[in-house]
Amino acid sequence: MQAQQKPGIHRGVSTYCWYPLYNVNMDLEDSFMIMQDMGAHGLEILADGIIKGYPYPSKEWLNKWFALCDHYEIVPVEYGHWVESKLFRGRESTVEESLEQLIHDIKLASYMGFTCMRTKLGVIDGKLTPTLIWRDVIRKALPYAEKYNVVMQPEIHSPTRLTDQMIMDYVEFIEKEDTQFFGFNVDFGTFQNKPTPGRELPPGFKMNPSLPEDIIPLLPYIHCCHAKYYNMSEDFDETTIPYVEIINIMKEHGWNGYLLSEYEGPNKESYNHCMTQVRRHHVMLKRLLGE
Amino acid sequence: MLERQNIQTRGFHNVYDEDGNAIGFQLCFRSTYYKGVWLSQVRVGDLIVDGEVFSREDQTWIINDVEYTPDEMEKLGTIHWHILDVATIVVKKPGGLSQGYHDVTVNFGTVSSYGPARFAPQPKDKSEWDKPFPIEVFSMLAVREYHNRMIIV
Amino acid sequence: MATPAIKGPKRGVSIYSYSGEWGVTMNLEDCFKDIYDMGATGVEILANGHIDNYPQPTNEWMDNWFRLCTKYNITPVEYGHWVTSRLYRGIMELNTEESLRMLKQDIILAHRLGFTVLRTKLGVIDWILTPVRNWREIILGALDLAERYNVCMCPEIHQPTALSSKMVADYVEFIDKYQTKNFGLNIDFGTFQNVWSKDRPPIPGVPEDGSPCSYPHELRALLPYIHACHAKFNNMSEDFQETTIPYPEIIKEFVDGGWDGYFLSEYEGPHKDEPGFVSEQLKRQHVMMKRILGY
Amino acid sequence: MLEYEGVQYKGFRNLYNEDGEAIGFQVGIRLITYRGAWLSQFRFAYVEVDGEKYRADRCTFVVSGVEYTYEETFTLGRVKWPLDEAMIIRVKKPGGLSQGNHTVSALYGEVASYIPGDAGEIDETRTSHGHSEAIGFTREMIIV
Repeated sequence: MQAQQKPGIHRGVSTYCWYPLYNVNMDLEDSFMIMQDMGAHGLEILADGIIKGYPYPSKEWLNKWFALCDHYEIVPVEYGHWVESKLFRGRESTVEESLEQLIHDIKLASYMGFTCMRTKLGVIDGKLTPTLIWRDVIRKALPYAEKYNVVMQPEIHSPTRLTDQMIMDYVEFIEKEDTQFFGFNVDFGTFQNKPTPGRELPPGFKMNPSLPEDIIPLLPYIHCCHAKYYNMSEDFDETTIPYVEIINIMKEHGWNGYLLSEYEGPNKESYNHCMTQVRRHHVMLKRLLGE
Repeated sequence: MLERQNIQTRGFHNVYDEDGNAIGFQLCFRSTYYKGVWLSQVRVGDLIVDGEVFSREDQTWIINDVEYTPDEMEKLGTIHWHILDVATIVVKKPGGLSQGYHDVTVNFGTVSSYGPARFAPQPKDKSEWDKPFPIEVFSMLAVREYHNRMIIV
Repeated sequence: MATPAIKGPKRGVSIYSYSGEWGVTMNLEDCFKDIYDMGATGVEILANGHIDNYPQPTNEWMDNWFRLCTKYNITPVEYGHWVTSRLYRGIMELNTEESLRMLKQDIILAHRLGFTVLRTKLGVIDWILTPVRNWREIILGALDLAERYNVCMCPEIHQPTALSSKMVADYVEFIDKYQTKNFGLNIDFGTFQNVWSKDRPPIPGVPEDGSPCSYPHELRALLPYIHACHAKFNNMSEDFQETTIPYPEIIKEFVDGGWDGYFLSEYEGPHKDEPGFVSEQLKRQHVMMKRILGY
Repeated sequence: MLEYEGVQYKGFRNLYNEDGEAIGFQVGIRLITYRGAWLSQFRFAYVEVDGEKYRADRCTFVVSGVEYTYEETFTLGRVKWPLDEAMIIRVKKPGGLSQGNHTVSALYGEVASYIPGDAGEIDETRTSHGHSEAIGFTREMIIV
């Protein structure tokens, strides 16, 4: 599709934006209609919640998926999935058990047309340190990711900052393995420097969020981002995250990829609120990107 | 699925020709009545955006993937507009609508054979009540929802 | 639980009650689940509202219909449809041939879906709901087909129409004259409404002194002609009373008269599009009816 | 379709044996989140009706038409409770619930590996559990 081939920054949406309303007030086609309305072609799904019969969708469902993507000009960008480490009571999943989940998702993501995966690893502490076997799991999955041409990406998510040791560990791993099939998804919540109305900032973030320029050395490893938003004002401004600086830096450095809207503000149970917020967000992005 | 109100926020966008020029806009509209109607019972009125009036001649309605002019619809007594089928109203407007908020009003009516009181103003003169009513008896409903909340991206 | 074969008034629900949620927060299976929760066993659908792709439903839709009826133990009771008299601009009463085309189409479809009663809505010509002048020709022309497919066409006797009105007398006379089992009456309990909001505007045909259009005792003579009822209700209180319609008296007439058939709940009060509101009202109404009927 | 709330009204009714005797009741619950749960990650504390708690030993759990005991779910790491499906909890209670109003709540959740914390049973002293928002977990409902 045209939108996919042009280099530059493209707009997309994560189905996360409307999760409590999904299956209540809307379905897959409805989310595609909204994206078409906004000219936002890139899509992230949360595989488990969106794929009917996950992890084994029927042929009928997959046919419907392809037909809808085609009709609404949707570019499958990121496939959100989880490697469950706490699957069974009393013990952590083994490398083999983790790989079994991961490889199946790689194949399914690739078949459905996705090029990136948001690979959520299990964590072992409150700082979100990944499970100790992560290197082993990812290394063994790399040949599959390469064969099926999808990039595995942990999400860098608040309270993790772009300057944390965890990021250094990931970069070191990528360099050592010399791979293009492992990278990051940066969630813009890491740049949040003003509180969402009615909420506190996460601990530690009052003084020291990630700075927009922290993203510069990481750009080569980033294949798509969660364009997190908490509060879009009536005049199309995100009031908690320094979007102007972030987007300008990404543009200046010639980053290519998709920004996937992810709403994490209040009133998620209100359909009209969520729909107004996402449209405002895309008016802002369109202006910042010069579309 | 359907959004609760008549005017759906889903499906509101500009429409373009093959060269990428905006030639108009579309919006989706559903009947919130409890039964469907035959196309010949639909009466299309003005569609108003931010005070600009688009008459029925400027509109086409797409129902079940088939596009009709309002005149064509009035002749079709065997095609049913089901209440779960959202109509797409396509409006001619060179350049399309501008980015930002829009205040949209759809005027439409449906003719009913069995319950005029729901569709037309009831005569105040009670002696009219047992006299045959005029043939075209129905009310044009002005549906205006989400004032200032319909956003073109 | 297996439904005992009850002879007498049985409880059912018209999908009309769910209009405000239909397609937004509820589909057909959701309605059937809700009805099953109430222990109600009959359903009315409105063909023009609830059959996908009406008047030509797909085989898939039909299969699903029967699957749902079996799964939730629901008997298709009444099929609501319309003989649309003002179908074309400028025409007051559709001619008899075209009216019959519509009516016959619905008789066949109703039969295919398992229904035995049709709520046959005729077009009206004035504010007090006088039916189109060619109603006798239309009904007469369809009687053979209705007999062949074993369905009974029933106009709905609906407020402001009174049980003692000429309209009802005309229908009864027609039934007696042709000795037919395929034309009858659906009584909507709104005709018994005897409590009104204080600032009610005048409704054409409804007595202005606040008295009801009809009284329960007037049912007695009509029972043989009645094939289904709309158990209309406007407001169920928290302690399971309908506050505007005298249900105990009405139901007593049906029970004492040995009437056999379905009461189909029709909610006509406010808040229809508030998720869960109607369901709550229906459950209250069915608690009331279950207490009065004893089942 | 699903209702927005965690506790579903649809499906709430008494259960009967072949002789027509009420042997309990059932109620549906849904996950208000963005993914389903592997059954081995399902955590259940109780269904509470009018102040009486019914714990796992009196309940069975129906997912996609198949009924499980709570213990059976522990090892089912490859069976999904789909996001778009209400789980039906069947509760043993001879005589069933009485006709009329009931206050019904449920405390349940799912383990998420990417969220800190142990994978033990639900801490009943906390108002929210798992990462589901504590919304709609109590409803007033009628048995007919």
